[in-house]
Amino acid sequence: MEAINNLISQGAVQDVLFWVFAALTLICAILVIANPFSRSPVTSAMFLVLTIISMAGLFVLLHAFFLAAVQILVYAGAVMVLFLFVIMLLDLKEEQRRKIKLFGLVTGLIAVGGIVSVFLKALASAGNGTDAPKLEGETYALGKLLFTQYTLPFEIVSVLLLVAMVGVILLSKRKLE
Amino acid sequence: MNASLISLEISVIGLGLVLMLADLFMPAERRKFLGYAAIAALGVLLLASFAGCGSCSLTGTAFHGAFVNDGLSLFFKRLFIIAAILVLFVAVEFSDRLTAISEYYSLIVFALAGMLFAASANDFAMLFVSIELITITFYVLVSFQRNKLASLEAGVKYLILGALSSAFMIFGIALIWGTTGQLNFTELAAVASQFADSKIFLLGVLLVLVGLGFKIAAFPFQIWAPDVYQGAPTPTTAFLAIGSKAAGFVLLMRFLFSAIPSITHSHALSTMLIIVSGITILYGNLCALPQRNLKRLLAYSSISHAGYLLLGVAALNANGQAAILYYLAGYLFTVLAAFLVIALVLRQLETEDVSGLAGLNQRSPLLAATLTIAMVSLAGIPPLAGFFGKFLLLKSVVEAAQTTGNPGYYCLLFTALVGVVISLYYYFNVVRAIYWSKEPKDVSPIEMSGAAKLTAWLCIAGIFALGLFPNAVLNFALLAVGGLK
Amino acid sequence: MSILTQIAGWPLLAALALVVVPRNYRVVIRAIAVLATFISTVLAVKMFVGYGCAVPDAEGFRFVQQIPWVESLGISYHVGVDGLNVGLVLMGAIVAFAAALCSWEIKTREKEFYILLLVMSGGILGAFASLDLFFFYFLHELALVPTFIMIGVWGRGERKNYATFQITLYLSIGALIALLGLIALYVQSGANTFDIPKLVEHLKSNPLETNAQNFIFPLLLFGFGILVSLWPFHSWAPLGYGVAPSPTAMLHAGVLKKFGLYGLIRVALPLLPEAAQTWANVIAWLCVGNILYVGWVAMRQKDLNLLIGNSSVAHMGFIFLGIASLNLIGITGAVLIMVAHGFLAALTFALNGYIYQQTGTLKMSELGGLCRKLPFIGTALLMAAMAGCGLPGFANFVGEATVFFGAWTVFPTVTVIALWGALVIGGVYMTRAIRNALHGPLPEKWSALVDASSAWRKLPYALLLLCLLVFGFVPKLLTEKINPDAGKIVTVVAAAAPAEHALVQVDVPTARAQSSEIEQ
Amino acid sequence: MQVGLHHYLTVSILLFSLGLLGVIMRRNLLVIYMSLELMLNAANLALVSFSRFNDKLDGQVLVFFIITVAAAEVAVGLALIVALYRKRQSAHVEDLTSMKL
Amino acid sequence: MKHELFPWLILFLPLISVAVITLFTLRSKMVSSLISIGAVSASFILTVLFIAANGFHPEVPGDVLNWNWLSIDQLNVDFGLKVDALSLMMTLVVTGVGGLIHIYSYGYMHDDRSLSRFFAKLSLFTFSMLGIVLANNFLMMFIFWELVGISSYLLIGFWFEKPSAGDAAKKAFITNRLGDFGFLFGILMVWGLLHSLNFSELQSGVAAGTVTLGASATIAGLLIFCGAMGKSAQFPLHVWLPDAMEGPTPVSALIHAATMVAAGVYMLCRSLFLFDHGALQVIAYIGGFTSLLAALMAMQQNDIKRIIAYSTLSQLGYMVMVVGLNGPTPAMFHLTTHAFFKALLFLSAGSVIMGMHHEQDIWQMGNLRKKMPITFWTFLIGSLALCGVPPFSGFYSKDSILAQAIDQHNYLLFGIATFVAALTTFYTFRLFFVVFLGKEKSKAAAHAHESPFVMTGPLMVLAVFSVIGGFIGITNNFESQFAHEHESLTMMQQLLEPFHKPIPMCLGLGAVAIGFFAAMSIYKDAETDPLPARLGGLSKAMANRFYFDELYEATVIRLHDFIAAVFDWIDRWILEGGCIGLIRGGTDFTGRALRLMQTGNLQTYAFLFVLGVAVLLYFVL
Repeated sequence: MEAINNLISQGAVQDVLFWVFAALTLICAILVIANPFSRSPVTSAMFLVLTIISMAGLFVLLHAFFLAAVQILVYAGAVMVLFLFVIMLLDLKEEQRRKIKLFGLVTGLIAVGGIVSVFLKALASAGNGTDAPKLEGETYALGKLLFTQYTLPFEIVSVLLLVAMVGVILLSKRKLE
Repeated sequence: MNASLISLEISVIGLGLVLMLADLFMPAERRKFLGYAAIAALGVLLLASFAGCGSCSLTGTAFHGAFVNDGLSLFFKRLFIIAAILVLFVAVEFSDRLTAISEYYSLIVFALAGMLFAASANDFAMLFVSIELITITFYVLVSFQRNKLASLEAGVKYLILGALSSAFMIFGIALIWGTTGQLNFTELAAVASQFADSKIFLLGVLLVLVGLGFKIAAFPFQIWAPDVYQGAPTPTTAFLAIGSKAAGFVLLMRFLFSAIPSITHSHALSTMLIIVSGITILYGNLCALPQRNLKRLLAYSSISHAGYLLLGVAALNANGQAAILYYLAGYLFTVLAAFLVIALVLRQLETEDVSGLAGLNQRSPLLAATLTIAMVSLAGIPPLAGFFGKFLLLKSVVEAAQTTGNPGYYCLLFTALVGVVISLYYYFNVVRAIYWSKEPKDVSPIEMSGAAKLTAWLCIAGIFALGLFPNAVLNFALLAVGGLK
Repeated sequence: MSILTQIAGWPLLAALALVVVPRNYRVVIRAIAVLATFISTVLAVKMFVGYGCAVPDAEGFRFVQQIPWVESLGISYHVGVDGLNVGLVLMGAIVAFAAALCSWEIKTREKEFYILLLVMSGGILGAFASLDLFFFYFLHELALVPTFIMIGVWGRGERKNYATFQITLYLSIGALIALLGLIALYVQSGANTFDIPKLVEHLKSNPLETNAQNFIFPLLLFGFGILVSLWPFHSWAPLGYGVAPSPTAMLHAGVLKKFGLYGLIRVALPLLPEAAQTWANVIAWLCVGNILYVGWVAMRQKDLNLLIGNSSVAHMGFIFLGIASLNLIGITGAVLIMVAHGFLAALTFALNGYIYQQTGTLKMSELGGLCRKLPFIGTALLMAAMAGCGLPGFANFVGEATVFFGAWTVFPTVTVIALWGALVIGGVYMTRAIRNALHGPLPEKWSALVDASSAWRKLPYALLLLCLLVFGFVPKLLTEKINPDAGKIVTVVAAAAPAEHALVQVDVPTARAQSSEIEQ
Repeated sequence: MQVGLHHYLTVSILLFSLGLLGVIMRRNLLVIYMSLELMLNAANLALVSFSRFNDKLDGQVLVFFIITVAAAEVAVGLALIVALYRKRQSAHVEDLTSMKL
Repeated sequence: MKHELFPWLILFLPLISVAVITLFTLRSKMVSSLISIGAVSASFILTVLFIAANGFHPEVPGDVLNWNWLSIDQLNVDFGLKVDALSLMMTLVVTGVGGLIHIYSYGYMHDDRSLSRFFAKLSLFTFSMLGIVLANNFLMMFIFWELVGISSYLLIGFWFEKPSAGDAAKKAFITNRLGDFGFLFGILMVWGLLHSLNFSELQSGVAAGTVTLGASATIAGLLIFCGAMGKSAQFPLHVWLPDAMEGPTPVSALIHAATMVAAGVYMLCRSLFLFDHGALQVIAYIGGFTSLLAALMAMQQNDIKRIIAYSTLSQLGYMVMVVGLNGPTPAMFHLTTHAFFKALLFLSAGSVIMGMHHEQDIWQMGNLRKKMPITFWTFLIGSLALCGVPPFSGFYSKDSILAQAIDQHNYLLFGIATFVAALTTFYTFRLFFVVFLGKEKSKAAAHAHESPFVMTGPLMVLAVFSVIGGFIGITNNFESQFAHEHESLTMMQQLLEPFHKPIPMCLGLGAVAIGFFAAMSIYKDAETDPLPARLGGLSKAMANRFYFDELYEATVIRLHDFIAAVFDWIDRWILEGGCIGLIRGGTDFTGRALRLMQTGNLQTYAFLFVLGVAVLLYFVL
């Protein structure tokens, strides 16, 4: 028990958990975009849910508990349900395996690879990045910040949601007058 | 906290809500006239802003520095309001092709609110949310003609690419904030120079520029513009061409010259700006050359104009920034004049081919003159607004060339000239189509409502005024960019 | 209001007035256009005659008017004339009047045509009268754009589109390069003013660095050069004039084209004197291309308009040569030719237009013997052709001879080549043209041609011929005015002469003496 | 090895690039849209980890905004896709090429 | 000085008549011709009055009524007249002979519908010619020089509907222009070195040694001579003169015999002070060669006017030669007498042509002595004068030329000149025999008729001067101009002047005799020309003018045309087609190619977007 506590305090468990969640996130993400077994959007959506949940795990590891909750509630809960609804609504058949254009694939990989390599190089050049984590995710502090310094963006987002709402109604109503 | 600074924005949002509510109480056939109410309200706001009454034209910062009201934001806010007014005029003319017209008006007003916030945004959170407000509103506005496949297709294209650019931008913001720990532009400016060597920071800057480049349709992020311009309802296209672009520019200028001026003036970034500007000009003009679809032509021309505007950014001096402002003001009237004509003329036509303009000078001399003046101004010919704007932009680049001695500026100047020459060709093709087509199919006169006539005259007056009496606007623009570095 | 504002303003006002005239009131439209240009002409003559009596301002300009326009950039509406442009304004007004008179040959969309013609005339006159770099350019552009439209719409022949394309391309590029040069000049001077006299004063005391001068000068040289069809950027000119409706060709070839040359003299030389010294050689040798090369090309032409167009390009060479000589005689000569060639080009294109209007062709193989059926037009064309190959009695000769004398001291070789071009090559192609078009037997099909019969029809040609003769007989009318002001420019240029340009320096004391004499 | 900022960022970058790959490789609009969500999430992850290691909360506020905006965007986007599907009976990008050149 | 306005009136009266005719009286042939004739006659009378009042040496030798025409820096050009013996004599010739030709023209051209135009041009020519004569500086002279060129062009091409006339006019103009090129070149050179154009200033300067042409003197001289070469049709620019006979005959008489072609000689005499020994040598040899060449060509021509034209060439060669031998007086003397007799010959030929109803081939004529007695006599007088038979005027002037050659010890040129004298007699009498004697060779000849008095009158006047021109004091005036010391000779002394130098006289007369007898033996009764059979190829070469036209055609003209073609090609295909076409095509192509990016496919768009980001990142980082 003490050993476990030790491990926890030294962060070993977190480290292990990090690796687990990170691997889970990435693997699920890969399965979202390229599932060798199914090309159905439903599968993609399901794996996206998994990705999001594992990310929530990462958030927890980063002590962002509130955001982890939001992540699961909003993303995995609301957004993904929306996705699934739409998929079902559209009654999408499994996507036909159209011929993958090799040229497109290769150039796409090169482009993305290029971007990733630039990102990673930039990251590598930025020192070792082994500072100890400091911040404790306090929901209270977060809320205070949100409603003091960031009131205005917050309000704008509310307008944005209104607009989105109107937009969705306009776009999906069967008949408009 | 100086919350009264945002009274203009609040009024605009309120207006949007009122419009939406009024819809409920208006009979369907009268709803189109809600547009005039919106115009009137915006007109009042504009006057208030000019008259300085209330707190519409106060300067200062609010919300912990996230919101700033200065000359620059004031200039752009007025520009946006004028744009919205004119777009609303066009929208009223276009109303017979739109269902749910009052929602359309209110969405325009909400987009305007987003733009107003963008004009005042002074931190990344504001930048992000205001851009998103504009963008998401535009998703809806673009795909508003639900019964038209092109409109929906344009909407989807704008949606996917817009989201993609948002993703890049937000990642960039994350990196910038991660390295510097600052979200506020003013505070960032104080520390930015320390991070000049940080690759992550530079990466973040570039990714933010990707997002902004998308908004202004600069190469290589211009790819969406033609399809979206073509598919969207004409008033939306007009608002995209001026409002969205101008919002992109005000944010770009804030970001480059207020948040990270020390980085902007570095060699790598300034060279990039030069190259992007040059290629954008060339790309837009070259692609427009064989184009026959009028809206698509204007899309390409809009890309090239983004390039010209970037000249002022690339020049990295106050005159260049002022020139951008001036140019946008001229561009506002010009583009709206063009889209007004398109909205009115191509009403019956399925295609938007240039040939649809045949015989326009007989069908409606005023519209013919309006479009001609718009094209001539876009081509940059005196005595219209476009000429003086281009003159100012070129002048600023020459200044930059002579103060820095960077040979890239000379190449850029040359490129800009080549672009202008190419553009003459397709603009005059349009003019030729108006006056000198072989046999016009349709010679029925075009009825213009009084409001449409008023709009046309307003645009013409604006184009001429900016070309002939540039003094006041130019001084204002110079004053407005005083805070930028 | 200065008389210059009126001269340029009447056509523009008339253009505005025409907008509201219904298009089927053809006589009214035509009358307004003719009347407006006529008023301009009368005013211009009045100004020319009253030039000597008018009181010059501190910088030596007369009939000055200045209204600030954009203070922050130092742009103001500033018009005025001195010896260099007084002749050009007069010439421009007369040619505009003649062009308006000749426009009867336009039968379609007359309203638009006259509006464009008037805008063009007003723009040209304004550009020449302008003493502010910005307006100078601005008004030129204002005149240039109608040219494109007129050629594109009312042009003739199957190469119309191509020619319009080419002329638009070339002239816009030229104008833009020149604009770049002007902006660079403005920026580099640091005087924060577009006012030419002020810039001259400013740069006299703080001349630009040699590097800057040597960078800006070519911009102006080639920008303006393209506008003037400097070899090898000339190919637009014959082609464009070949298809242009004759009033447009008259105004463009006659007047608007001189803008570039005037710009070089007015702006490039006094403001960039050192670079002018350096680049004079280049100009001199490029003008060989104009005179010799284009002259030879003209010899091959089968179409009368193309031939005249090429000869017009060749004539530009003499003006460039005069400018390149950088001495009082040469520059005076250059200005003289500018005025003379304005009348001449207008005359030839007007006559070609008449013939084309009558015959529907200008292919010399199809013409012939026209002197018989068209004695007036034929004689006028013959005289114009002769003026074109430098016959004394016409103003062109005076200018060309003066240029030769001026250039001889500086560029003897080029002068000899130019002599050859003027006397021999010019003679060859002009006599060929006369032989093929006017002499020889009259083909059957032209037996129904009608000569210009009424006084109205004859007036433009007679007027232009008269001007050519007057200035040919009494060149002093112009030279007396040009001399002092050209002297100022020469003095400025010579003062900046590097030591190795000894040849140019020879003229310095005399030029100074001349100008001081006149000042007394 | 202690797990630090770089590890999180690496994950974030990889996630971002996977999203990117999805956007340019997949042809189903919905899947493309999901890939975009992946990219946004990558940004969120970066922000949260920066927030943790820089000892500043602003990043988390930003994440909050991003999630909200993303939700709104998804709503509008899906509505749009649905509308399009009704019109075109397809959610496939290759069927959306009525406007080109 | 008295009558100082006279020279101005003399000069401008013809111009005024041009203006009046073109502006007002084109419709009326009668009025126009009267105005023109009146103007030139008035000029003549004024000249005579002026001379009567002031003598040949006005007290002020300088320039009359100088009006500053152009003054820029060191370029000062006055419109001023130089009135001295040289110019006054020349004015007399121009207005006198010219007046007679004007009158003659009225008869000759009576039926032409463009008579007014003809007289206008004739007056214009007179004005220009007087301008050359009276000009007091080089540029003025050049101006009138050019004007003479253009009026000659107009007159040669008077019957412009005839293609040959148009071509001849063109040729004359361009050939003259070649000479003018050299002339102006030379003027520039002189001005560049001496900074003056005024004859008096230059002459006094050169004489005083204050200014000098230095090393460039020969070149400058020769360049100025180029002008004379063109106007006076000296080899190698002689080709235009024979073709110029396409013009009406009075024109040939006026321009191509009496006045215009003499302008070159006059100009040489006027600017003689500029020439150094080297230049003069060249001039002399060119003159000599021209006279020989032209005489040879004349031998085998069959066109009556062309024969006279070649003889003109030959005589001009004489004059130029003797100027080159530093003998301006003999040159001007010959010029004057030549003006009389050559105008006489041309006008007589014109009378013949008119009598023959515009037939010009001498082998279609014959036995005209009976039909046209007056013309016969005047032509005979002209021929004798031309050949230099004493006491006709030509004898004296030709003799003075031969004597000058001897004086200068240039025996080669003397030999040539003597030989040419023989040739001259030969071809002159060939012409005379074939045309006026023998049998009628065609019906036209049988029906020929004498011309009206308006034509024969001037013939008779000219005939008188051709006879007496040698001893009425013409040389005196020129002597006084050119020689520093001279004595005025009485008429008797003048009559006997040649006998002071018997060698040239005897040799000259011998040559004439040989030529005459040769012509008589061959052509007395010839029906066709027997000479081609005897001379073979040489005859053909002579008849074809030694193929100079063909040579020029093959070289100069071809070369110009070739260069023009090349440049035209470059202009059309490289500058216009190549550069512009390439730019245009390239732009258009690039536009179309770039547009292909817009596939409409969202996936491509996304890919391009990402690619753009990648490139951007790589570029900056």
